[in-house]
Amino acid sequence: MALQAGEIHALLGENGAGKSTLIKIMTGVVQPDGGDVFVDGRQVRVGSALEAQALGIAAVYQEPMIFPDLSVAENIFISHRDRGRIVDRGAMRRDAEAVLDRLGVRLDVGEPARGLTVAAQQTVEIAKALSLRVRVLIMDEPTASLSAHEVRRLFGIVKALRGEGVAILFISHRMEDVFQIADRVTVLRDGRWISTRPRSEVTPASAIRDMVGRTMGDFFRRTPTRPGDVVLEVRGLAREGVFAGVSFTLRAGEVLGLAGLVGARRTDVGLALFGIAPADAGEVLVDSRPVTIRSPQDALRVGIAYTTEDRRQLGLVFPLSIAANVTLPTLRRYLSRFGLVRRAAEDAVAQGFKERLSIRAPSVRTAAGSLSGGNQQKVVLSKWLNTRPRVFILDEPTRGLDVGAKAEVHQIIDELAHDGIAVILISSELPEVLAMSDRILVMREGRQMAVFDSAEATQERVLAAAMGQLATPAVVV
Amino acid sequence: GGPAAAPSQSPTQAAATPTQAAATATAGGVAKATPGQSVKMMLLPKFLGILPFAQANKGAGDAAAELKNSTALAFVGPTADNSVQGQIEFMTNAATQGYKVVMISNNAGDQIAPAATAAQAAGVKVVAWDSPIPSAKGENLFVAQVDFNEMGKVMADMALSIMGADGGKFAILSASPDAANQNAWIKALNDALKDPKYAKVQLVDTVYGNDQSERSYTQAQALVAKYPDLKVIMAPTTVGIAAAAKAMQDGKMCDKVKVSGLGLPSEMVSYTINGCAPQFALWSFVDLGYLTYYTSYMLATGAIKGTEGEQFEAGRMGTFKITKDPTRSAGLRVLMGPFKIYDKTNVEAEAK
Amino acid sequence: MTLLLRRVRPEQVRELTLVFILVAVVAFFATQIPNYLAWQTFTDISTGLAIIAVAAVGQTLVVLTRNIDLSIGSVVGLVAYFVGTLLAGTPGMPAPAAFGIAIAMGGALGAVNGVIVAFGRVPAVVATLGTLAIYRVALVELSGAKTVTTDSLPAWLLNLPRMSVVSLGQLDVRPLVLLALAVVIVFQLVLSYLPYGRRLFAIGSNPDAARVAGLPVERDVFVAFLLSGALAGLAGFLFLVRFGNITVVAGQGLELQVVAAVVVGGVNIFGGSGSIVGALAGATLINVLQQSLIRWPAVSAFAQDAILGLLILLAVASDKVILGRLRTIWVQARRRDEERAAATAAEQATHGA
Amino acid sequence: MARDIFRRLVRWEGLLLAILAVIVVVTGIAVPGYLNPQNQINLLELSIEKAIVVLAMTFVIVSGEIDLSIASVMGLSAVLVAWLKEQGVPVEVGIIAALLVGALCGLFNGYWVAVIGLPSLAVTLAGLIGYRGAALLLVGDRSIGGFPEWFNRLGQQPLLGPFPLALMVFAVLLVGATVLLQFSGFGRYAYVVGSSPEVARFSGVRVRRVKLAVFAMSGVVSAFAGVLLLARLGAVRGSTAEGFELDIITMVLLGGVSIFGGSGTMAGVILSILVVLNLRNGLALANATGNTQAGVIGALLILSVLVPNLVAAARSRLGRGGSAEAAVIPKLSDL
Ligand SMILES: Nc1ncnc2c1ncn2[C@@H]1O[C@H](COP(=O)(O)OP(=O)(O)OP(=O)(O)O)[C@@H](O)[C@H]1O
Ligand SMILES: Nc1ncnc2c1ncn2[C@@H]1O[C@H](COP(=O)(O)OP(=O)(O)OP(=O)(O)O)[C@@H](O)[C@H]1O
Ligand SMILES: [Mg+2]
Ligand SMILES: [Mg+2]
Repeated sequence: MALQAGEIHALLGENGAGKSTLIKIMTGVVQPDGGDVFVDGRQVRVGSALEAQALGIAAVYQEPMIFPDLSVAENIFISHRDRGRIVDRGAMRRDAEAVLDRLGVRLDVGEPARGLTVAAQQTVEIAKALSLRVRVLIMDEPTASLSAHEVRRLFGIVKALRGEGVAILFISHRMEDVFQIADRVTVLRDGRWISTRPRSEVTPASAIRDMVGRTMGDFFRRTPTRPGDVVLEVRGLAREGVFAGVSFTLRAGEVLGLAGLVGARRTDVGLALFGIAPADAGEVLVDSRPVTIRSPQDALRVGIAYTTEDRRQLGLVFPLSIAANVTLPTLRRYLSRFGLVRRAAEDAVAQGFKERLSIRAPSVRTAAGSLSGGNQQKVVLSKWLNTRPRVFILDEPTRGLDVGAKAEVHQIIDELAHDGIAVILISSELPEVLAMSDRILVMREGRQMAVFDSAEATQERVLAAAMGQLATPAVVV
Repeated sequence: GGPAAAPSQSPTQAAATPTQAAATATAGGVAKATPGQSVKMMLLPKFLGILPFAQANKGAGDAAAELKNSTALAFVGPTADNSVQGQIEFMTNAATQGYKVVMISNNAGDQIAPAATAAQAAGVKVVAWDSPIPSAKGENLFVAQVDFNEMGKVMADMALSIMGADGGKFAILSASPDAANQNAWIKALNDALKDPKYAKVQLVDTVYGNDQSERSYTQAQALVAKYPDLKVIMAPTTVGIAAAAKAMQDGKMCDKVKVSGLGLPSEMVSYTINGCAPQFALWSFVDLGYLTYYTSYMLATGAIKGTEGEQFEAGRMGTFKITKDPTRSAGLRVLMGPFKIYDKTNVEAEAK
Repeated sequence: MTLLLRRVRPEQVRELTLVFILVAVVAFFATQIPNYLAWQTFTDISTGLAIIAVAAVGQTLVVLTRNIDLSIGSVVGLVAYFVGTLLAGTPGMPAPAAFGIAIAMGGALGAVNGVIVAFGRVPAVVATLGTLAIYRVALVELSGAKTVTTDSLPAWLLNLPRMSVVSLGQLDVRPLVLLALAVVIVFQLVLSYLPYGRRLFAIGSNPDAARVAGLPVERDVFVAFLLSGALAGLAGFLFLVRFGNITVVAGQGLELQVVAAVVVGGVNIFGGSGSIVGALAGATLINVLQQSLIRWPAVSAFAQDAILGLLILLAVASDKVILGRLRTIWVQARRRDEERAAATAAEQATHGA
Repeated sequence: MARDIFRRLVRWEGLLLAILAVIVVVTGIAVPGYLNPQNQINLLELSIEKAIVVLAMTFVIVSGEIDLSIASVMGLSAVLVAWLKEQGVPVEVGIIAALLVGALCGLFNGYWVAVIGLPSLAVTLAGLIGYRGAALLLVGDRSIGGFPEWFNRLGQQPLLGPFPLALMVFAVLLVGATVLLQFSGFGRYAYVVGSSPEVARFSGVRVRRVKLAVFAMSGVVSAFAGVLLLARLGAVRGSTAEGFELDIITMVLLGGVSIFGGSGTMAGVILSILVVLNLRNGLALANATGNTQAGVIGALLILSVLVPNLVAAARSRLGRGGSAEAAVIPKLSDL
């Protein structure tokens, strides 16, 4: 595979195809077993991340590699060697703000990175790479956590860099990204090179065929369901300084999409309903009965489940087996009279999910951490499905999943609706929200801007609401 | 009375049957040791690495050479921070290892008693020195450096002589709260102070420095802060007295507060000369080691039985008698004595 | 106000809460202990504190990288003994040489830890628990039961703790205290303003990310251990100066005091956050509590430890509570500030139109 | 990764087993009396209380915390029984009181750690000082002995065959602790909480409760061990069991339990107990001083991790597969 100066090169492949591994080799994080790397025609051995930097290679990794205790500005500049012997905090702040500004992101650069959302972490990572004077920029799914607005800004910068002669390698599972920006497209499958073609010669269908080795249908569509009774009613939900005035009702078998730009506080609404960061005002009714949710245990008791957007930090216990992860919230069910874990029952349940959701893993005793992203996400879904929730809040459930896996998750969501479960789908991928939801609630800066029926929702209207350009903003707070 | 004369035997045979071991009774019922027998003996200090115990080992070594014991003396001990537990372990292992005698400077109080009793049951003689087993359970004999009651009087005397006839306040800086010998001495001091002679000598406080320089130093400082009219700090521990003297010297308080107690001349010489610690006392640890070894050897070879009233000759140190220990409710004692009081006149010679 | 709120965060001034607690503690004991607020008390406490503080600086560097150095107590004892013996043997040795040897020897012992941890990839607890024992054994074997005694030491060394560098009325500032203060300031500056200092935070905060970011993780961790050892060596020198009599137990248990100081001072034991000044504040707090309790006539020698334990706990807990409260106040104030700014901006916009 | 972890565990425990075998064989040949059954019982009996507390400490460390106050709780419980006896309370009642106080001490620690969120190192360091202080408050400079004959006999005489009570108690607790950690729901929670408290919280695990339970258990077990120690020693002082914490933590860590929580097995811990005790005993029988013993154990602690790491590094340099990552305890972040 060759990467030319001044080109944007897209790298495609299924989850686990080896894309991330490939770029880790290129940046010296992982050592190859064989093969060579050439820079400017000279063979090089990238022995460490430091050597990669010296060669002008910078990367944005798929899993944000942030330093939670350092401030945003320090995160951006920690590995810079060109900033003198003494740290000039003032200059660092200004420079950091400038870089983030280019990305169109406003973050408090003095705040420790600890509290950032995954999206914000990702932008910090991108800022870090941009701030280095690079010749090769590698980005592993930089858009996974971004909403349409930020994606546009990012692509603007990427194009500008291309103009400056930087070679850009770009990994994404979003086809529209690829066709919007890539000059050439390379496909990997099972760790093997399959093809490299100019974009003009690639169609989505052909790319997918190369990736999965077979043809696949179109973007998933919901099958119609008949909504049942109201399961969840939320009135004027608020958490001081975070969000306010969130009200909606949700029926059994209905999918409510939560749309908004990054930082619109959709996650916080989910966390409030799940009791992690309880709301301090407003009412929540489940089956028309008011409930107080102050802890995840409370939420589980009334049948609310929540899958986190931060799969890596909060989703799974990586060293534990798939089975142990699946039964974690419901472990009590798998205990014998003496409090011992009934491994057989546990395995059986996990095996059931493994088959139902086609989780690709050697066995249910495999450690969850060793699975690919898509399969990890399926384990997370299994874990919460096993609690048999009435209301299922899915926060960015398809982030980082390949087309196939994504379709499978969409399929699962559809089945959930058919099973009479009320689903709240938080997603930054607008087409996904539009395709999957019965109704769409749009948020902006902690306020509920609008609720659309799927019939009346269009990309433009939702985006307008999310950016506060709706004619009649519902001012709350 | 002395034991009956035994036929002469070769050393190895003697070791095999120590109860019938050769011992030469002499006139007047003073037992004498038969040199040249092989007895496996362990000298077990509180812990290794400090001078007094090394001196005791030297004395024991001298005795071993004199007695021509063909089995080398083992000088083993625990680490300072594992002293109690470690001593119990060594005591327990002694029988397995085939020791005939364990000579222990007991740091474990009565907690060593079960292990010592078990060792005795397995045929090991337990001889305490420096610090006894308070209940005397599991102990054959205690070789006391000095009379513990005497110790109280000596400390009271030193306090009085430093403070002068007007008397005044003094405080004790001890080792740890549960060091058996220190506690016995402090008790003896309290008893001694009841004598009208010491009416003007007032003991105001007892604090603990845990035999650590750091803690002893700060405790001494605190005593001065707590009792502005304090005249003497009495530290019956070699670590404590040196630390206290240094604290007073660093605080430029030597003319106000004097330090006294038990100290090693080599450590105290400069403080004695400059008046920070005009007087202190100690005995010879070399002699203590020597006597302990001699006693233990004779006990193990059957030259003495370790019963009350027995007399024996301990090489260069002369004749000793086994008596009831008047400072404990039970137990037998061999009293070494006496004290040596050090001051300007004699400290330099001793320190060398 | 806006600028202040933007620039200064509660976490950045967290040491102030400890200072506040310290003041409260001192005020309390001042009512309990006669003559407590005397310069003598200050001199007594500050000199003892100097040793702990210097060692705590080194420990902070190591703890920031998500490691720990438990061998400190043994290093202090070993260096104090070794330098003491050296000085006793060669009385003519100049002071700077002795000082330098102490630091070098400590550094060498620290480097051993550093090699084992950074390059040998042995967990720091395991490595330094091991060297804690090994260094102590080395001391016992080396000493052959001889102690370093004051009268074998040169006069300049013995006079050092009595000297006062600055004398303001009754206030004597001892050289040991100044030295410790200098160490604290220098290393606080290193942490705040040198790339190396910032890297220590990064490494402790996320070691994997540090490696991916191309930071020289192994080298930096090694240097942290080396510095910790060197500072422990310096502490050993101070120990020798202060106590003069060095036995095999010298410095035993110091590591626990130092770790306590660091933890109470708000340095995260799992790395990534904390400050030298905080560690100093922690050390001061614990020391003041200890020293005050043994001066408090109302408390017997046997009750002191029970109270000390409780007070340390309360200090740590109040620190946490105060800090949490400050954070809430800060967040609220900042939010109000931003709203006001937004309102002003909106107003200007309408006026402009 | 799963295979890695598995391999790592197998290797770790295998390594300990190999070390143990070497110690037993070498000492057995070189040191007379070592293989003597009574000696084997002695070597266990001499540290049996520590070994018991090691079991509880394993739970604490697996769940990501540390308890430095254990030795002080042991001392306090022993002192309490003695003090109550002095006040005329029967020893049986005193033991129950001591266990209760142990549980309270543990819950007290747990409260500040789990509910208030203070670092366990700071809290239990305060406990280390404070509980010891409480013991001193009760006995001061005295030593209390003179316990009823039955009590002393339980501690000092064999109960069944050559085995004293404490040894049998240990055997039972060992089985119990292994089952609890490795096969029960509670053990699962301990791992999860230690491995990733945030994931646990997001999964509806009552993290606080688990931590409280672990600390309470540590307190009760320590108190119980304190009582056993009292029975074995027959007398108690303010300093009883002082300094045990370091030995106990050493044994847990040598057993392969990560100080950052979430990993380690009871099997490794048991092997580590055996390694340490046999080594100590063998050295002691060979007339090694306490210092030598400490030094050898310190060196063993380091070498047992260092050597496999070096071997792995050398092997990966030779390119014979197996990266340096596969080393026994590989990453800095794992420490
Ligand atoms: N830590 C690990 N241990 C074992 N196998 C791993 C590990 N990380 C990745 N793998 C495996 O290596 C292969 C390549 O993974 P890689 O992360 O490069 O995939 P990817 O193409 O980036 O996938 P995705 O689109 O999900 O990011 C996969 O089969 C994955 O399961
Ligand atoms: N304007 C802001 N200033 C500071 N922090 C913010 C801001 N917006 C968002 N955040 C961070 O994001 C979190 C809330 O965003 P939330 O995750 O609810 O939004 P979201 O719409 O789900 O965004 P995302 O798509 O990034 O998850 C907060 O906890 C905060 O850390
Ligand atoms: Mg990837
Ligand atoms: Mg979100």
